[in-house]
Order: sequence, then structure tokens, then C-alpha cells
Amino acid sequence: MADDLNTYLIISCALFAIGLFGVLLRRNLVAMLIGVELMLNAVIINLVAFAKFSAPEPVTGQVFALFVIGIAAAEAAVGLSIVLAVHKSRGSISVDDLQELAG
Amino acid sequence: MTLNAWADIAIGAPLAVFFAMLLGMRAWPRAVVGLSLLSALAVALATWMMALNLPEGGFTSSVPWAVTDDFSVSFGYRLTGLSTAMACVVGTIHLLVQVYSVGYMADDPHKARFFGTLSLFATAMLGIVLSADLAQTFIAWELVGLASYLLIGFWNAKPAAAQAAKKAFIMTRFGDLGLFAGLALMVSRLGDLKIDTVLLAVEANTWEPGFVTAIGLCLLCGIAGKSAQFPLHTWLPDAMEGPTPVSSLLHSATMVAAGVYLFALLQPLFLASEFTATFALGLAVFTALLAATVACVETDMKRVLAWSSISQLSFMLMGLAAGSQVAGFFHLVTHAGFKCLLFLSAGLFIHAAHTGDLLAIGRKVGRSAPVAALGLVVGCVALSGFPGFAGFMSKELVLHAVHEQGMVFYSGALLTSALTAYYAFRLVFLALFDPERESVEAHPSAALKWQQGVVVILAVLTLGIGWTGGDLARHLGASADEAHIHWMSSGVAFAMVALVLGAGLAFVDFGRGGERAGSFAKFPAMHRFFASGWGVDAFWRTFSDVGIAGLTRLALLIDRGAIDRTVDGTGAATKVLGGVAARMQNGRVQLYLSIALGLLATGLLALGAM
Amino acid sequence: MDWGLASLFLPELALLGTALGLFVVTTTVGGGESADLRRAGAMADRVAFFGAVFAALLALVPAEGQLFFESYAVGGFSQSVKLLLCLGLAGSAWLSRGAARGQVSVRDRPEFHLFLTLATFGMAMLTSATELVGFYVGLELSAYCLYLLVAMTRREGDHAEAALKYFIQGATLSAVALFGMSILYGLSGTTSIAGIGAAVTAEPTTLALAAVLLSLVGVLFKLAVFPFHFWAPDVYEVANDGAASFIAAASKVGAIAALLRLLTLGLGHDGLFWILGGLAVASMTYGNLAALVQKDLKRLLAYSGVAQAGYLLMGLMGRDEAAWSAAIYYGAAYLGLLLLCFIVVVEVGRGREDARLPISAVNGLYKKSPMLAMVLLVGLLGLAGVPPTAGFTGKWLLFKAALDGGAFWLILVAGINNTIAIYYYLIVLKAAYVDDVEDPTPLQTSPLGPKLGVAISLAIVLFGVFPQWVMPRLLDAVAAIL
Amino acid sequence: MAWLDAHILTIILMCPVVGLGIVMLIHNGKDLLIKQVAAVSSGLSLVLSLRVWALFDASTAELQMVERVAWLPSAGINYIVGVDGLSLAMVLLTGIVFFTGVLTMWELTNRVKEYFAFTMALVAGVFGVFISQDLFFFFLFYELAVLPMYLLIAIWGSTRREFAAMKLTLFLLAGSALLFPALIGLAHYSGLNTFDMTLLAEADTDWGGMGLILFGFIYVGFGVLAGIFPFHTWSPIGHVAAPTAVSMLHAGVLMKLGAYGVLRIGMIILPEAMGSWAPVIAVLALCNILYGAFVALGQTDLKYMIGYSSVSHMGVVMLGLATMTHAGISGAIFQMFAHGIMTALFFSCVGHIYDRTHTREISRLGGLFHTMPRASTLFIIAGMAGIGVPCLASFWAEFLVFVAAVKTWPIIGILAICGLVASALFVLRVIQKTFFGPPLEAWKDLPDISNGMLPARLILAGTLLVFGIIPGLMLTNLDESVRALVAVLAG
Repeated sequence: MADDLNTYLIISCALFAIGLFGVLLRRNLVAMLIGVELMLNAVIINLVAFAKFSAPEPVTGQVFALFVIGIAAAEAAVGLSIVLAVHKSRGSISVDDLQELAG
Repeated sequence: MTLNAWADIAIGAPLAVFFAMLLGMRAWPRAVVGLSLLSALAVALATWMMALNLPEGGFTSSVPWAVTDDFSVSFGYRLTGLSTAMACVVGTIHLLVQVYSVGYMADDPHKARFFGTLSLFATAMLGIVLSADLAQTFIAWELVGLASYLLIGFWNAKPAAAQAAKKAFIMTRFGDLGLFAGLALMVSRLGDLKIDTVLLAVEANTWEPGFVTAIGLCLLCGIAGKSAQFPLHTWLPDAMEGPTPVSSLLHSATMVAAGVYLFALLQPLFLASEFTATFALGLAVFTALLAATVACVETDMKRVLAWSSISQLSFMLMGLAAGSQVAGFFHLVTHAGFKCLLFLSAGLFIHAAHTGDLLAIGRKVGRSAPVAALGLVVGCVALSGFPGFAGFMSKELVLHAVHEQGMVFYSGALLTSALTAYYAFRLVFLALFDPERESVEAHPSAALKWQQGVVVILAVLTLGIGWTGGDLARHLGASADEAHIHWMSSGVAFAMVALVLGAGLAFVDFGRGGERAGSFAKFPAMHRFFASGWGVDAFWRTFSDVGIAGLTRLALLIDRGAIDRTVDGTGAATKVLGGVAARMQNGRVQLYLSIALGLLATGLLALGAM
Repeated sequence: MDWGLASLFLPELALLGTALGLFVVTTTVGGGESADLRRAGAMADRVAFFGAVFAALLALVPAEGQLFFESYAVGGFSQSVKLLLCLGLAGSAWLSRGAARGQVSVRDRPEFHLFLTLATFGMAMLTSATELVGFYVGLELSAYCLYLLVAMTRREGDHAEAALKYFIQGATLSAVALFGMSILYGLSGTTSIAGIGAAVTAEPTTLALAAVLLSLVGVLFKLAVFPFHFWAPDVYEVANDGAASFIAAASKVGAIAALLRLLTLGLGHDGLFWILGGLAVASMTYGNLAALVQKDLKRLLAYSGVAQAGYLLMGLMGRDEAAWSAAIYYGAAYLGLLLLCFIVVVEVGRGREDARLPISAVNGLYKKSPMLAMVLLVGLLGLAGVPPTAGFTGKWLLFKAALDGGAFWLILVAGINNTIAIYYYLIVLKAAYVDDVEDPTPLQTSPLGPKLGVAISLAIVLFGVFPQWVMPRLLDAVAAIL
Repeated sequence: MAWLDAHILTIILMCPVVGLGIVMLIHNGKDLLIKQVAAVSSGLSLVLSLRVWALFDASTAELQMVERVAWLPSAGINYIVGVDGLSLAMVLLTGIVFFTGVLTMWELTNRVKEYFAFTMALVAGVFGVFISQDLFFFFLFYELAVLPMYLLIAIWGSTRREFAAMKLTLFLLAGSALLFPALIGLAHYSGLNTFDMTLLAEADTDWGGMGLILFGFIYVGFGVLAGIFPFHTWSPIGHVAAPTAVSMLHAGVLMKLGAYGVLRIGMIILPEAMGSWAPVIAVLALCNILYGAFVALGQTDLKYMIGYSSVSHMGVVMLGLATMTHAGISGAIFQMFAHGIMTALFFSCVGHIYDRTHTREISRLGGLFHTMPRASTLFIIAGMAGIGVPCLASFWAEFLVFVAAVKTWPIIGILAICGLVASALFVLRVIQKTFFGPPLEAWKDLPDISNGMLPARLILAGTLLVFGIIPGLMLTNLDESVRALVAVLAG
């Protein structure tokens, strides 16, 4: 696996795909949150890889990556608080119990 | 007073009375009646003045009424011998009938409405007669139809009268379709419908024969509607539901004669195509025969006179179709006289006997009403064509004219005049010489004087009219000898034979007492066939029940079934679609995301393909 | 202190100031006594409302220029959108004062207003951001505030579920959008939208266009366009009225502004716009059809919002100043109309324990409060695009722009959709004007509510009949960013 | 005074709008005051429309009393208002029907304020359409005229009112769904990017295939409101359910909007497309005439009968337009005016009968002539106008149209003339069943039209009579404009 842009892109796409399927298929809410985090990490890898290999001056990519990391953390906090609220009101954090609102 | 002024009075005065009636009907009924009589007098005077000082080449003046590029209509007057003569007939008869109606309608609460509508009729009739533009004739033609609808349905509380009025209007409307189609076809060739332009175009015969025949037949259809010719004649006997003055003025003397007048006016057009002329002649003969046979078996007095009017109208058309304007028109004038007399005297009889049935009148009244009896006798004698009387003088000219058109028509005409004599005298014998007459004495009311006065005047007029043939011909611009009776010719002889045969048979059947059933009763099948008016009325009833009602049901079916259902269907379908769309939102968040990302993927692929 | 630069940042500063104020109020809430809790709540209402109004006034101050090393453009476009956002915030704050119908507990009210203000600040940033990073931060900031606002409804029940669904879809789709942005950064080497736009137009490879489409997903989610709209019905129906009105009105205006900013990337490519056209038709048809069978008023408004997003997206097919300015005009009209509807929702819903509001709640409104009935009439007919409201003029300008983009047959579909839409607007109107109600006791409304509604409806009618008061300014503003 | 004459059309438009404003301000309870305001505003608009008629100079075909204000130049919208021969009669018709409509509803007691508010909005829309010369404002007023119908029928209507109101509104707005792309398409495909109708008409752009499609949309879009054959089922249901004055306004004036739209936008701006569409319009118009008459014959409800008779008479209008001749188009416009007045009279009489007998079933009515002579005479006058009896305005209209039709398409013309008999059939059947015949016990002592309510109907009957006796009044004004139109159509 040569140390060049393509490898990193492949890794990030794989990670992104894993995260996406995590969100779509896992039953457990927290697992879905983890899936979203994985997708964001894939983006971070992407940014850093582009900054290293192809961007004229790498700092924008790395700054962008830092921002994404910060926001991912905020997202996790908000997500978990909402999952907590769901648990309090429904008593379970499985996606199958979240089907009342329809029509 | 210029001719134009007289014409304005003739048409304007009655119209003013009609509007006065519309506005002030309830407040002062007597005033409306007075006004109406006054206007009738003015109209009669105006028509006679126009006829007397008519300049040599006639007088036309018109003002544009509705102008468009393709075609324009003008309102005006065209005074010729023919139109002024007809106007005089209308004016005089209208005056007499109005005077008669004063007595007839004495105790009717809606008197004002009657006189007002009668004046409307006068305006419309004179509108037809004096018009210079066929479009104006058509307009007046429709107005006359409206007036007849209102007058027949005057006692609209009686369902029969309302039904008769509707039938009359719709049947004449069928005829008007043909008239309108004819006019519309003419307009597509000429810019406007002025009578002079039409006649010039006919003389120049620039149109191809097929076109002229088509126009002739269309106009004939209109005439058949208005002048109650076969097959559009069944409304006239039903129109007897109206008051008797209406029957006498409209449905014998003037309105039904409008069709004949139009034929006389546009005679060159009809005669220009050989086919139309023979067709018209054949139609007239056939209708005359049909009407005469039905009149022979009819039991109601007014209906007998109605069928007789149809038959006499066909005689006029025969004269005109055979080519002689004088014969046809002279018969129109004399017929107007004696038929109006017959109807008015019938009115007296019906007032006295409170029923229209001949046998009942014979039993109840008979000769106890002297003036009515006098009117009936003079009328019937004139009607039957007794030599020297009005009927004979004009019918003789007609028979003479038809004689040249071939034996078939002539023999038909002769047979009809024989039948005419038969039913005329049948009427007299049944009404006046009924053996078991209980003598109930008539109580002459004050109003009766008006009616009897008019009947006497008319009787005198009927006697005199016969001899005015010569100066009428001169007035029409034809030579006097056109109206000369060839006393010694074979035609007169045949007519005499027909008269004697008819009168004799009538005397044999009804004159001598006995069961007075009439010779027709001997053949029950034929009797029933004649009584039903040769089944024409039944045909029209089935046509309206099956044809029109069927079409209506079909239309309703299409409307409710097809169109409405599709419209409501689309509405309901969209709601069902709505339900489907809403169910897509079934609550599972992972399904939402998969749909979203799936569509996104297809979008990306599409981008790739583009 | 050089006032020059700061003068460009005034509305945002006002919003931050309000947020700070609210933050202070939240800290004082500590103790449990209900008396000072209520006092703090009322204080929070007042601070939030007047802060928003002050920010709106500041947005009127003309400002033109760049901030933060050319990553933050302030101009006609951004200031007019900020004005709309602040008005939307003021409206929602006013609607949720005393947490209308007590749907937000007194303890949480200061935080409620804090998040409202922060969300508006995030969207204001979004409007001026000319650079992907600022754009993304603004997008996420406003998104997270909205998730929390929805979760804040006091009563037990479905609000948590709606908030979670809103969060999951939002987070996933923003991650996808971020992935697209990262690829755009990779291709063009810069994060400034103008730079990326130039790179994409230079060599419009499929990958570049795909990246643009992916990066649009985040904004389309916020705008509730068809495939990304599934969150809207649940959130509108269950969220408390204040949050729902903010999400329906102000956040949609923010989304429109973001879309206008981001769409400048792919202006040159027909393919991209035909896909957007497809999305537009899909969301129009889906929104209108689904709304036909709705029984809950707020859920109906949600689906109608999806349909309106479709009309708007189709208008953008014109790809020129006319389309862009019509979009903003239509956004402004939509903001006003939604505020009208939510005024009626709040006034009619007062005293109902559940946040839901069935259409039958509006029965006999003509008798209970004629003024509110008139407000509802103008609101619904405006949404239906009936003259003389701004809705009609907006639709006319939008479709005229769409036709310049060659979408004749799409407009026919939009016309038919409009007719379908009128059915469910009339159903609500029928409930208000025709159906009778058992207790015709007049509705005790708040003193100011109906009057504010009448004022807004008057404004909508006037702007509808006289578009020329505002359109020329919008045209110049939009010319700057195209 | 000069200022008034210069801005007379906008003032006419403003009468109902200002009236609406004042009515909104009046407290709900004061019914009489509201009615007086409505009467004043409608009376004023009638007087002003008469003044427009007087000021109109019949010798030129151009627009007169034009007011032009650049509204939104960037989008090609400007407020242009003007009247020419084609729309002059329509403005007067709206004035008359609006004024008589307000008078007819004088006895209304239920929710008076909202009723007059919605009616005035509707009439403002109708006035707007007839005077506006810009597609944007034309469509704005067109939709404004359609929407209040829903509430007017749903709240004050009678049989199946909500269903009928919804069906009517959706049907008409489905029509306008077609108009939306067509009107915008006109501005776009003409390349001028302006909605000014006169500019679009004068710039003889080559529309090509698109012209046919646009004309199709315009014809069907406006045709739905004009009640053309397959799209007419909303009109009878709408009329039956609507209260009296609303059906007067609706059948009397609103249906003319449709025909006027086809005339003003379809024929003037897309003459070639009109040429190729004319046969289709003629055949559909023929269906209208005959089909409408026969369905009317089968009706058992008075208002249904009048509804279908309107469908039949609107067929005459469309046939007149389809002939594309001077006589035909003049007849069509004359018929739009005459039929408007006639239907208004019809509905006001039926309204009176319904208010007294609470039934419109023809079978249960009978012999009303003696209990209500005034109402019956007025109904018969309207009926006679319907049949096309001379000396009433409709005669001239039908006469001109049928003559022109026979000239251009002999077969269709002759078949259309049969419409004369068909219309006679169904009108006379109703007159005979409801008015003639013995007076029934149930309707013995019903009050006739009171003196207060008579003037409204007399105005209508009087107009029919005046225009019947002097058709020149109408035709001279139409003359030049129609000639110019025919020249354009001839290409």
C-alpha cells in the first residue's frame, strides 16, 4: 500500500461506508451515533489527505479538519443527550420502539 | 300626413298600447281597453289612407337598424299594392275584432292584458306586412308567434290552453327554423335582405338552380309552420282553446295568412325553380284534402272552422303556386272576411250554449239566436262557394289557375271544394235545423249588442267583397281581367257540380232529421282515421315522447354518468394517491434515510450518464 | 477601536449580546422557588424579543464589505436575509413567550430562548459565509440548536422521538454533505466557494458535479425537499409551537439563503439543474398529495412546506438574478404567511394540553374570533398562491424565472399541483368559516395576537400588490453574489 | 372632473375595493349600514360604467381611457388599464349585475358583513379583468374573482353546498392551472419578456408549434369558466347551491370572464393558432348549444334548468367567436352582454320564488301566475329572451351569430339553428309547469315581489328591452374594434 493520496482515499471511503451502514442497519441508537462519528472521521481523513498531497498550502485543510473534530464532539454531546431523553420517555433505545409518529 | 307618418302610426300606436298595458295593467284596466280601441281605429284609418293614396311605383323608406360588415338589418316600410291591400285587411279585421272583444270580454277580470296583447299582435302583423327587409319580416314573424302564444294561453289557468299555447309556439318554431335557414343561406350570398335586392337577384337568376330550390324549400318550411300546412298544421285545431276573438283574428284571418302573404311577396323566388313550385302545389292540394276530410267528421264547432281554415289556406297557396298572385291573394281577402264572420258567430253560439259541441249547440240554441244564425248562414254559403258569394268568386279564380297545372291537382281541388260544400252545409243543418231543439230563450245581455253589431257588419262586408275582385287586381298592378270569372267555361260547370254534390249529400245526411250520423259514419275505419287527423297529431306526440325525451335521457346519461363521474373520479383518485403518499411516512427513520440516500445515488448515476 | 469593520458585524453582535444576556439569566435560575422562576422566564421572553427586534433594526443599516480575511461577505443579500431571520426570530420568540400553552417548562424557558437566538446567529453566519468552513460551522450550529429546541417540549410523549429522528437524519445527511465538501476541497485546493466554483466550471468532471450535489444535501435537508423531508411532519406536529414556528419559518429562509449561496457553484451545468428540477417536481407532488389526507393542522403545514420548497427549487431553474431575487421574495412571503398560520395555531391551541392541533380545533373560528379568522384566511390563501397576497406574486415571479430556464412543462405540473393544494387549504378554511361549533363562546385571545396578525396580513397584501417596493433592491443584492 | 375622466377605470375598480375596506371596519351587528355601503359602492360603479359608456368614442379601435404605470419593469409587469369596443359592454354588464345583485340580497340576515365583503372582492376581481391590459393583472384579478365563490357558496348556499362549492372552485382552478404556464409562456416565447397585451399583439411574432399549445391551454383554461362542453358540469351544481345574488353574479358575469379571456388573450395575441383551433371551438360550441338545451329539458329543478340554459347560451358565444367574422364576433359579444342580463333576471326571479316557497322542484310548483303576477311576468320576459324572441337583446345576438355561422360552416350553422327549437322547448315547458295551470292550494297566499325589490329587476328587464329595440347602441361601439380584430385574424 503505497503512501500516496489514493490509499488514503480508499481508507476514508471504506470508513465512510462502514459508518453509513452502521447508521442504516444497527438497531441500537448509540451504535447509530457511533456510525455517524465514523462517517465524520472518514471526512477528517479525507481532508488531511488532500491537505498533505494535493492542496497548494496545506494549512486550510488541517484547519478544516480541526473544525470538523470540534463539531463532531459537539454533535456527540447533543446526540447523546437526546438519546437519554428518548430513554427516559420510552424506556428503551432500540429503533424499533420509535415508530409511533407516522402518517 | 306623409305615407311614412301613416306607417309609423300603424306600427307605433298598438306598440304604445302594449307598453301602456305592461306598466299600468292593474291600475286602470278600462283606460287600457279604451286606448286599445282608439289605436285600432287609428291603425285601420292609417292602412286605408296608405292604400288609397299609394304612389304609382310604390313607396319604400328604411333606416339602418343593426349594421355589421357581413350583413346589416334595416327597419322601414315598403308600400306596394300587395302590402297595402294586406294591411287594409289586417287593419279592418283587427278593428272589428277589438270592438267584438269589448262585448266578449266584458266580464273577464284580465281584460286589459287581452287588449294589450291583441295590440302587440297588430303591431307584429303590420310589421310583417309593411316591412322592407326580410330580416324585419322574420323579426315580426317571431313576434307574431309570441303574441299567438300569449293569446292562445290567455286563460292560462286552464291546463289545456297552456298546453295548446306551448304546442303552437314550438310547432311554428319548427317552421321558423326553415325560414331562418333560408334567410341565412340568402344572406351568405347577398349583403343584406332588402326585399328589392332579393327580387332583383331572383330576376337576374345568378344563383345556381340547386341553391334557389334549397332556399325555396326552406322558406316553404317556414310558411308551412305559420300557415298550418301539412305536416306542421296540428297546432291550429288545438289553438281553438284560446278566446274566440283570438281564433277569429289570428287563427283564421290574419296570422295564418302571413305565410301565404310571404309566398305572394316572394312568388318569383318560388316559381323560379320548377321543383319548388310543383312541390308547393302538391303540398297545398294534399293539405286541403286532408283538412277538408277531417272537417267533415269534426264535432266541435270551432274545430270544424279551424280545419276549414287550414283547407282554405291551402287553396290560397294553390292559387299562388299555380302562378296567379291575384287568385291566391283575392281568396285570402275573401276568406278573411267570411271565416272571421263564421268564427264571431260561432262565438255568439258558444256564449249562448256554454259549450263548443255542435249537437249541443243545435239542441240548445239553434235558431233562437237570430243574428248568430244569420252570420252562420251567410258565412257557410260564402265558404261553400255558392255562385255570386265571396267564396265562389275567389275560389273560381284559384280553380281556374290550378286547372292549367294538370288534371291531378285540378281533380284534387275539385274534390276538396265538394267536401267543403258538404261540411259547410253540415254545419248549418246541425246548428240550425236540429229537430229536438228545446227552446231555451236566450237572455240578451247588454254586451251582446257589441258582438251582434260586428257580426251584422261583417255579414254585409262578406256579401260585398265577392265583387271587389277587379279593383283589387288593379290595386295589385295586374290587369283587371285576371279577376274576371269566365262564367261560361267548363271550370265553372265542374265547380257547380261539386257544389251541388256536396250540398246535396249534406242535406241528405242532416237536412231531413233521422239519426243525422252523416254518411262518413257508415265506414267506421275511415271515420276514425279522419277523426284522428290522419294520425299526424299522434305522430308528433310519439316524436316528442320518444325522440325528444329519448335525446334528453341520453344527454342526462352522458352528463351524469360519463362526465360527472370522471370529474368526481379524478377527485377521489387524487385523495387515494394522497393516502398512499402519507403511508410512505411509516415511522421508521432508517427507512427514511435509505430512501433519501437511494434517490441521491440514482441522482449521482444520472449525473454520470449526463 | 476601529468601528469600520465592526459596523459590518452589527446584527450578529446584537444576537450574541442577547445570547449572552440570556445565558446570564439561565445562571440565575438555580433555586427552585416558582416565583422567581416565573420572573426569570418572563425576563427571558422580554430579552429575547427585544434583542431580536434590535438585531433586525441593525440589519437595516446598509453595510458592504468583507470580514475575517474575505471569508465573510456582508452586503445587500446577506443583510436582507439577516433582516428576515431576525424578524423570524422576533416572531417565534413572541409566539413562545410564556412558552405558549405552557409547553416548555418554566425552568427551561431562558435556555429555550438562548438556543433560539444561537440558531439565528448560526444561520446569519451561514448567509454571509463565502467559505466552506464558515458555511459548515454555521449550518451545524443552527442545526444542533434546533434539535435541542424540539427536544425541550415539557410533557412526556413523542417529542423525544421526533427530536431523535430529526437528529439522526440531520447528522447523517450533514456528514454526507461534509464528505462532498471535502472532495470539493480536494479537487479545487481551496475552501472558498468562489474558488471552488471556478475550479468546477474549469473542468466539470462527473466527480466534481457529484461532489456539488452531495454538498447540497445538507441544505436540501434543512429546506425539507422531497427525499430529505421525512423529519418535517413529525417535528412540526409534536414540537412546541415556538420551536415549530421557528423551524417552519425562519430556518426555511436560512436554508434558502444557504442554497442560493451554494448553488452558485454549479451554475453552468444543465444536468445538475435538471436533477434539481426533478427533485422539485417530486417534492411538489409528494407534499401536496400527502397533505390531502392530513387531519392535524401543523402536520398539514409541514407537507405544504415540502410542496412550497418544490415550487421554490423549480424557480431556481432560471439560474439568473430574476430567479434568485424571486426566491428571496418568495422566502420572505413564506415567512410572513407561516407566522400568520402559527399565530392562529398558538391562539386557538391555548389551553390544550397536547402540542398536537387537529383541524377541527379551528371550527367556527368566524364566530369565536372574526379577526383571527381573517388572519387565517389571508395566511392560507397566501400559501395557496391566491391574489392579492405576496404568495401569488411570488409564485408568478418564480414560475416566470423557471420558464426562462426552459421548464415549461414543469410549470404545468406546478400549476396542477397548485390546484391540488387549494383543496386542503380550503378544507381548513371550511373548518374556520363554514363548520359550526357547539360553544360559540368568543375565544379569549392575547391582546396583541390578532392585531399583530392583521398587521402582518396587511403587509403581505401590500407587498403582494406592490412588489416594486422591494424587488429592485433584491435584484441588486442578488447580482452581487451571482 | 378631468382628473376623474382620466382615471375613471381605476376609480371603478376602486369602488368595490374601498367598499370592502369600509365594510370590514363596520361592527358586525349593523347590517343595514353594511348594505347601504354596498349599495352606494355598487351604485357608484354602475354610474361610472355608464359614464365610461358615454365617454367611449366608437370611431377608433384603439384602447381608450388608458392608464399606464410601470409596476415592476424588471419582470415586465406594468399596470395598464384601458377599455375598447370588446370590453366596454362587459364593464357595463358588471356594473348592472353588481348593483342589482346587491339590491336583490337586501333581505339577507345571516352573516351580512362577510357576505358583502366577499361579494365586493369578487366584483373587484371581475372589474379588474375586464379593464386590465396586462397579463399579470389580468390573471391576478381572474383568480381574485374565482376564490370568494367558494366561501360565498359554502356559507350561504343551499343544496349540497359544501360539495358544490369545493367542486366548483377546484374545477375553475384546474382551468387556471393551465392558464398559469400559458400566460407566462406568452411573455417568454414572444421574446419580448413583457406582459403588456397590446405589445404582444402588435409584435407579430412567429409562434410556430408553441402557439398552438399555448392557445390550447388558454382555450381550455378560460373555456372551463365559460362552460364549454366537456368541462361544464361544475356550472349547474354551482348555480343550484349558490345563493341568488351569487348565482346572478356567477352566471351573469363570471362565465363571461372565460369567453372574454379566450377573445382578449387567445384570439388577439395568437391569431394563427385561433385559425387552426376554430373548427374545434365551433364543434364544441355546437355541442354546448344542443347538449345544454336537451339536458336542461330533463331537469326537475328550476335553477338546474337555468344553469344548463347558461351552458347552452354560452355555446352561442363560443360559436360566434369561432366564426371569426365581423357579424359573428359582434354577435358573440352582444350575447355575452345579453345573456348576462337575462340570467341575472332569471336568477333574481327564481330567488324570489325560492325564498317564498322554499322549493325549486318544478313538479311541486304550479299556477304561480295568479299569486305572483310580477315575478311570473319578469320570469316570462327572461324566458322569452332565452328563447331569442325579437325586441329583446338576446335575439340580435343569436341572429347575428347564427347568420355568421351558416355563412362560415353551413352544416354547423343549420344544426346550431335547431338550438332555437331546443331552447324554446325547455323554457316553455318550465313556464307552463310553474306559472300556468290552476293555482295550487299550497302557494295560495304568497306575497309577490315587493315595491322595494322591484326596481332591481326592472333595471334588468329594461336593459334587455332597450338593447333589443335599439341594437345599434351596442353594435356601433363594437364596430371598429371587431373590424380590427377580424383583420388581425384574417392575417
